Amino acid sequence: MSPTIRIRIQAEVFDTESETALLTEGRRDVGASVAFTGWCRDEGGTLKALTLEHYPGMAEAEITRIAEEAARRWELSGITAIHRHGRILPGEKIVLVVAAARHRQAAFEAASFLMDYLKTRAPFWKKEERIDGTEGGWVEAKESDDAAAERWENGESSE
Amino acid sequence: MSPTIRIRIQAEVFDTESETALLTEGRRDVGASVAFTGWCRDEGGTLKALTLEHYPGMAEAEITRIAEEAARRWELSGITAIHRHGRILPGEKIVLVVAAARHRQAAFEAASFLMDYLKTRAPFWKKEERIDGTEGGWVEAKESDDAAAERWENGESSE
Amino acid sequence: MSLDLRYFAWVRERVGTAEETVEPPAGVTTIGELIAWLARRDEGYAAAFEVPEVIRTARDHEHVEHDAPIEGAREIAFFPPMTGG
Amino acid sequence: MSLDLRYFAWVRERVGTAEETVEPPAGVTTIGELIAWLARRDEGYAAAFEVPEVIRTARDHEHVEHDAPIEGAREIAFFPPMTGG
Repeated sequence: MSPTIRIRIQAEVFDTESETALLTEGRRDVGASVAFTGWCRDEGGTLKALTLEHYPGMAEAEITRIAEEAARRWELSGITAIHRHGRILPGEKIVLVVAAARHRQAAFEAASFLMDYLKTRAPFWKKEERIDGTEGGWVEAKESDDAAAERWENGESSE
Repeated sequence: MSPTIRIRIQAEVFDTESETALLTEGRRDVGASVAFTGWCRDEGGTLKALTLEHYPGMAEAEITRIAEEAARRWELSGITAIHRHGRILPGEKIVLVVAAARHRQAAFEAASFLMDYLKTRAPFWKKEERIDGTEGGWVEAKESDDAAAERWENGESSE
Repeated sequence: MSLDLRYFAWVRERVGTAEETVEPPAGVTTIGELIAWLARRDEGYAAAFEVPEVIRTARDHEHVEHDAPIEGAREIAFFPPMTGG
Repeated sequence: MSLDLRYFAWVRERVGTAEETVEPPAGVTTIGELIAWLARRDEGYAAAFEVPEVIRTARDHEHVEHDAPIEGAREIAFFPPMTGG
């Protein structure tokens, strides 16, 4: 059975419990699920809000491609990715990835893989508003994120 | 600030969303949380139920020691582990681990580490009931679980 | 050939528009050539495409390199490195 | 010396009790010696401790090896390899 793939881009917040249930309910072959949530930090009290811009159409398509690649690499029951856009305050959720599988290693690795690629390939851009009213500007891409994505290219996997 | 450590052994089911909220609410420095859930599989339709026996007192103490070790190895905001005991049916949850951190790699690795050690060191034992009425007996420990735990002993970590 | 263009984040802000339809001259066959042609339009475009190497591009919702052809494309997008997640 | 013993999973089933208090003789100073002494009690204990190497042991809620001393212990537990999670 090919895995369920669920991708959504939305302004609204999401619920981890119900999204996980959508991957596991009615199934008796899921042994493990890993839910990753990315949260908006306040950067030591300096950040007032983030605004997330995205490329509608391509965002869904690109995340779907990454999820399909994860489904090829690991034996998964299902995988979900939800990414918010619009204005997001510190302490709020930004992104959710859930991977469900028979075995925990596949669930952990697929969720980690999806996040690493989502960071570097999904067309989203963060702009900061500072507490002090100054223009925070566009967040710059981090080399550490590129490095995190690249580690999967050498076939690093314990499977 | 030292991380919050929350360990519970209980018969009741648990809610991932509210357990994660307990680690993140009121904090603005959490950038990532990883929630691992272990589910009871039906083993191809052959399993009727699992009964989980545990060693009260030691179970909490041992998981706390593992969580404290995770908190020493990674920069965490908090870590939660909840393990059920008693009779559990296919499709039900058995165990939850949530790790919250500034950065996603720490959250992924700490949750994975905690699960690997919990599997091999936490005093729980599974007994199976088969659908066909035969005695399934005690589940045997898997060498793959020992191997998963051992990989952390060589200091494997991307941090 | 008529081509829809999309701009995001600071590329959008510098160019001054989120989307437009253009008719590049016949000599413009790759995305890299399209960038060079756009950069000559005015100061905003020049600022957006000042360092072409940092500009990421997509053709019909798929990441492509600057040497990708524009022939047959419906929509080309220009944006900085992604910072989602 | 009076010592509380706990048994879990199939060790408990074979021994036939979940807990008991024993008074091992003076020559029994390690957990390994305690296992050998218990194995001689009856068939159930003999079956539980038939292959001592597979038995995991804890002293006052902490994993220990069979060469750990029993001196000063409050509670010693015997069980098969863990299968939680």
